[in-house]
Amino acid sequence: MLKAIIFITLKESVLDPQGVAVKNSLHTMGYQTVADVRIGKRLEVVLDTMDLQKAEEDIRIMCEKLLSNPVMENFTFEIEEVDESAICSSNLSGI
Amino acid sequence: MLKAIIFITLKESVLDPQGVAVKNSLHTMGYQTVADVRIGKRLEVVLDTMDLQKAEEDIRIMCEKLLSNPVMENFTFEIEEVDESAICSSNLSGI
Amino acid sequence: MLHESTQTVAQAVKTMANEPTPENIRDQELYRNMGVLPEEYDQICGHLGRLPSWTEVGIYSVMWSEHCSYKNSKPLLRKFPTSGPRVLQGPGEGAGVIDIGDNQAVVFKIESHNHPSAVEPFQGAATGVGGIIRDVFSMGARPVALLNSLRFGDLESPHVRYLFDHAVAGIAHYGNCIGIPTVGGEVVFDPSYEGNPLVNAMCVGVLEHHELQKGVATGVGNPIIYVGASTGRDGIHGATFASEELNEESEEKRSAVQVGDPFVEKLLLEACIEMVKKEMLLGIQDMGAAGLTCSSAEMAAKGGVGLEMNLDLVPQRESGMTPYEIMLSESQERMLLVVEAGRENEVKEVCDRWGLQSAVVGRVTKGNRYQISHQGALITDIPVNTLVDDAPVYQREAKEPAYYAEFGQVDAYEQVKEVDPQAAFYKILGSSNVASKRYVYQQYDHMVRTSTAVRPGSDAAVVVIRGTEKALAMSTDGNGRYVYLDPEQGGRIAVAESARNVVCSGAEPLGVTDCLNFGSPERPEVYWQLSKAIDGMSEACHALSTPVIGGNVSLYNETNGQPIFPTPVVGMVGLIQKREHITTQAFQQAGDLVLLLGD
Amino acid sequence: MKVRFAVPIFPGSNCDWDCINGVEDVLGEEVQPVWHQTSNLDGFDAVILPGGFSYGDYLRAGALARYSPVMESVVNAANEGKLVIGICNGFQILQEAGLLPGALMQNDHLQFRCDFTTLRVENNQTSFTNQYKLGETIEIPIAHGQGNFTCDPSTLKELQANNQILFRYAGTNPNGSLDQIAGIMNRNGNVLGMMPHPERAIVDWMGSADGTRLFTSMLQAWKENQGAA
Ligand SMILES: Nc1ncnc2c1ncn2[C@@H]1O[C@H](COP(=O)(O)OP(=O)(O)O)[C@@H](O)[C@H]1O
Repeated sequence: MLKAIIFITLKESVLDPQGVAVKNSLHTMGYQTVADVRIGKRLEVVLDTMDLQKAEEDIRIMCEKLLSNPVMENFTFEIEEVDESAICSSNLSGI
Repeated sequence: MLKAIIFITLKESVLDPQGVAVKNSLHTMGYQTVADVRIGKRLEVVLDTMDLQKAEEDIRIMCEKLLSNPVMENFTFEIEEVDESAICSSNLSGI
Repeated sequence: MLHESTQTVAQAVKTMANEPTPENIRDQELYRNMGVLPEEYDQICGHLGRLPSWTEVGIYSVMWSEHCSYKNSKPLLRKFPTSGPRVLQGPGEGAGVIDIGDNQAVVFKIESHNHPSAVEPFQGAATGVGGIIRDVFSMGARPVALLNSLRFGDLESPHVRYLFDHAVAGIAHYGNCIGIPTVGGEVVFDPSYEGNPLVNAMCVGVLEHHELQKGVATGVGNPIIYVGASTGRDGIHGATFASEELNEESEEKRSAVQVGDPFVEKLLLEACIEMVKKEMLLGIQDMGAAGLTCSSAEMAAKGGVGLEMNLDLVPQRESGMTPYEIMLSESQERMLLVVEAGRENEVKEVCDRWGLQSAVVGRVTKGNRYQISHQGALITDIPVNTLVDDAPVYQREAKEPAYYAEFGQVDAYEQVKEVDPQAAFYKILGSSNVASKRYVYQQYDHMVRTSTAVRPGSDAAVVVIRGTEKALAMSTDGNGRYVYLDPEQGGRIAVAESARNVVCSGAEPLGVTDCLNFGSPERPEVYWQLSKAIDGMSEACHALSTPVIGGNVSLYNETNGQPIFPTPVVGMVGLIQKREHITTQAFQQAGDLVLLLGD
Repeated sequence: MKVRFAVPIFPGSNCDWDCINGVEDVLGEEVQPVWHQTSNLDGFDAVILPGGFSYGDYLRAGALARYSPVMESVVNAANEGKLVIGICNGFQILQEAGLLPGALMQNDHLQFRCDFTTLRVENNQTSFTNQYKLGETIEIPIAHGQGNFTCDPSTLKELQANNQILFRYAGTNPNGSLDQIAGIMNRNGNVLGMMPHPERAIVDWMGSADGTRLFTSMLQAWKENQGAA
């Protein structure tokens, strides 16, 4: 099995209202050194395959087409090998 | 300046409905090999300090107190050194 | 106009580094990139008495875009009845205003956000809602309800489902978060909207007569105050974008999507209403399409004054923004105020308490010059009235499309006489257009503010006015297919349907706001549809005594050369004098008589 | 004497005035908005944390509001035994502040959901439900995107064993909540958190007036308490 760890971040010039709100709260809590907060996503996608090259291709397309919106987000990913137990037990049966 | 990259993930025992929905969409798109999807957060917190040890302490407390909810989430983080330009220009002034 | 012009020829202004020089712009016709035509460019040179700078061309291009100037639709819009004994404010301000007695008035307006929603449906739809809410509270009103009107392609297509789901979620997100109930609307699916969905949002507010505000700058020396979110590189050229058809390039142009922040808008709303109640404002206008440019220029032109602004004082979210970018940014959740000199601190105090930033960015001046400076240099010097009053107006060619005559020959009965009524009935019930829209409205908080007496699912929504016996009924309606088949008749039908929905809720219709969603007016057939539809709507509005007190025109709704169905959407509001007059759609009890009215 | 209710207003609260108007219209008691920067609630007998999107619901619903100055005094009020109710976003804030157990996750269907729901009153021996019948079903609206109650198994057992679950969804579960939970109380019985909005069901034209008795229950409890003291 392969596991892709995907990071999706907002493009630089896109407003991150959530990040701004969290920064302000951290200031209120006394962390005045916090200069910036940006919030993005981290996805784990487990693939039932061992074909690394195909997996890379697939993940790239998934990112472009579904997981991120290229108009406002960027993505990067890394792929690693994992064993069965990587599938998180709690998600085994669908909803 | 220091930048903390923080990952917040749902605990294994917690069902991730969003992850399941994304998995189903990927199946519909034809990616049958997708065995599991889990969705978490990736935060960047830039600190205006060079004191690594203090930064680590602070970030840990921020994570425990605010950034994650221990009832359902875990966190990890790494801290790196960055220069001024790391402050995403787009968040320069508060709201 | 009695402008006391101090100069006839604009002062020379600075060309920024990295910007084309005025000569380059002229020689290489660079103005075309911003949608400015050669004859329009010549007019600009005439108004300035010299060649315009890059920023100045940008300013003219957005002010003279269809979205801001209605240059293609103005002559047609004049046909609408816009006045009546109860109209306190007709078209021309953020929203129209109608008297509802007891010194109260209702404020409402509908607005499209079609093109942004095609590119980023969640944010596009959300910011559409945010924009229309600002239009209403910039009139001094407390927003009390939201409605929307949506058109998407066939739900079989995954991309359409994506657009639909995300647009609905975006509308829900903004309205739910800011705490204004979304009480009604409509959704229609048809292949003609496949690549160009329609997202129209309407907001209704209530005010006391003396609270009515205007977007006008008055009083030489008075400060211009910027309030709300910082300016970033969001949606630059959105107004021009909204006036062009969608194509592959649009995605590129829309480099920075506008992201809405309903949380900040909630703070902005409360702060502005507080300033209205405290009678602090002389003028207030939302920075919507074409942002700082449109709001400041319109306020000055309306006030018959000039204006000077220093862009260094504008709160900025990103470093290194050029004047062009600052002037044209469409960052959300921003408002421009004019107050009496000396009251700057009162504004700051209110804003500080709500956690909002505010900054004095300029002053009202004598004359008619629109003078903008940046880092110590004058970068714009324009006679402000030429931006607003002298926008070009085009009488387009209208031509009856071939299909219209063709369809006229068809015997409709012949077409359906073989159809099995029972099978047809099931087919109709099973269609997505007739199906319950619960999937949509259960995502909207339609009860917040605890005033919603008739929730989505009936003919019109009803919202009670606290402290009185009165209530307001409201509805949005339109049928692109009817208008396509017969624009004039379809136009009448749209108004009549809305009026019926309002009347069936127990209300007397008060007035109309409309959103005209059409293809490119440069196509004679489309222009004909537009013109005929307006004829029909005007006639119905006259007949029903429901003046059009505001609206919005969205043209160039096409994908790859295919126009959408011509889709005027009518938003109507009616007044219910007593709560006990509220009626709903449902049968009440067994044994009740069922009557059929009309023919 | 009248009960004095405080309704804290956070930036982004939007059911604040619904609660204030509701208490005024239905109970005729004293009620006052309290700005989130106030850190003293000594003059009040009870607190209603209203619904809405405090701080935009950014990060997690309720997470940022929890650090507003007013929350310190809400925690104090709760510890002093005053009645505290958190509705919707108020519930989320109470959990983030540690006054109630568990967490409220995103609805299992991922959508915001606004609708009337049927609740079953699971315990009527409390300061919040003494005017209801045990097992009675009532109609109260919900409006939330994150109302999916979750907690670890031992916490759930405790909630069940101590009768701390006051309301369950009696019809379809609208959000995936564990054990159909719609509202829970703390161990002491003076802090209630619930996702449904009782203040949206206090007059018939709203579609239901079943929420009224939640407020009259509080009034009753307060009076008894005054009598006892
Ligand atoms: N986009 C929407 N937003 C909110 N409510 C909607 C929306 N679409 C439909 N509704 C509600 O669903 C109900 C039925 O809508 P619709 O099928 O268009 O009926 P009608 O033909 O009576 O207008 C109406 O009460 C309407 O307000």
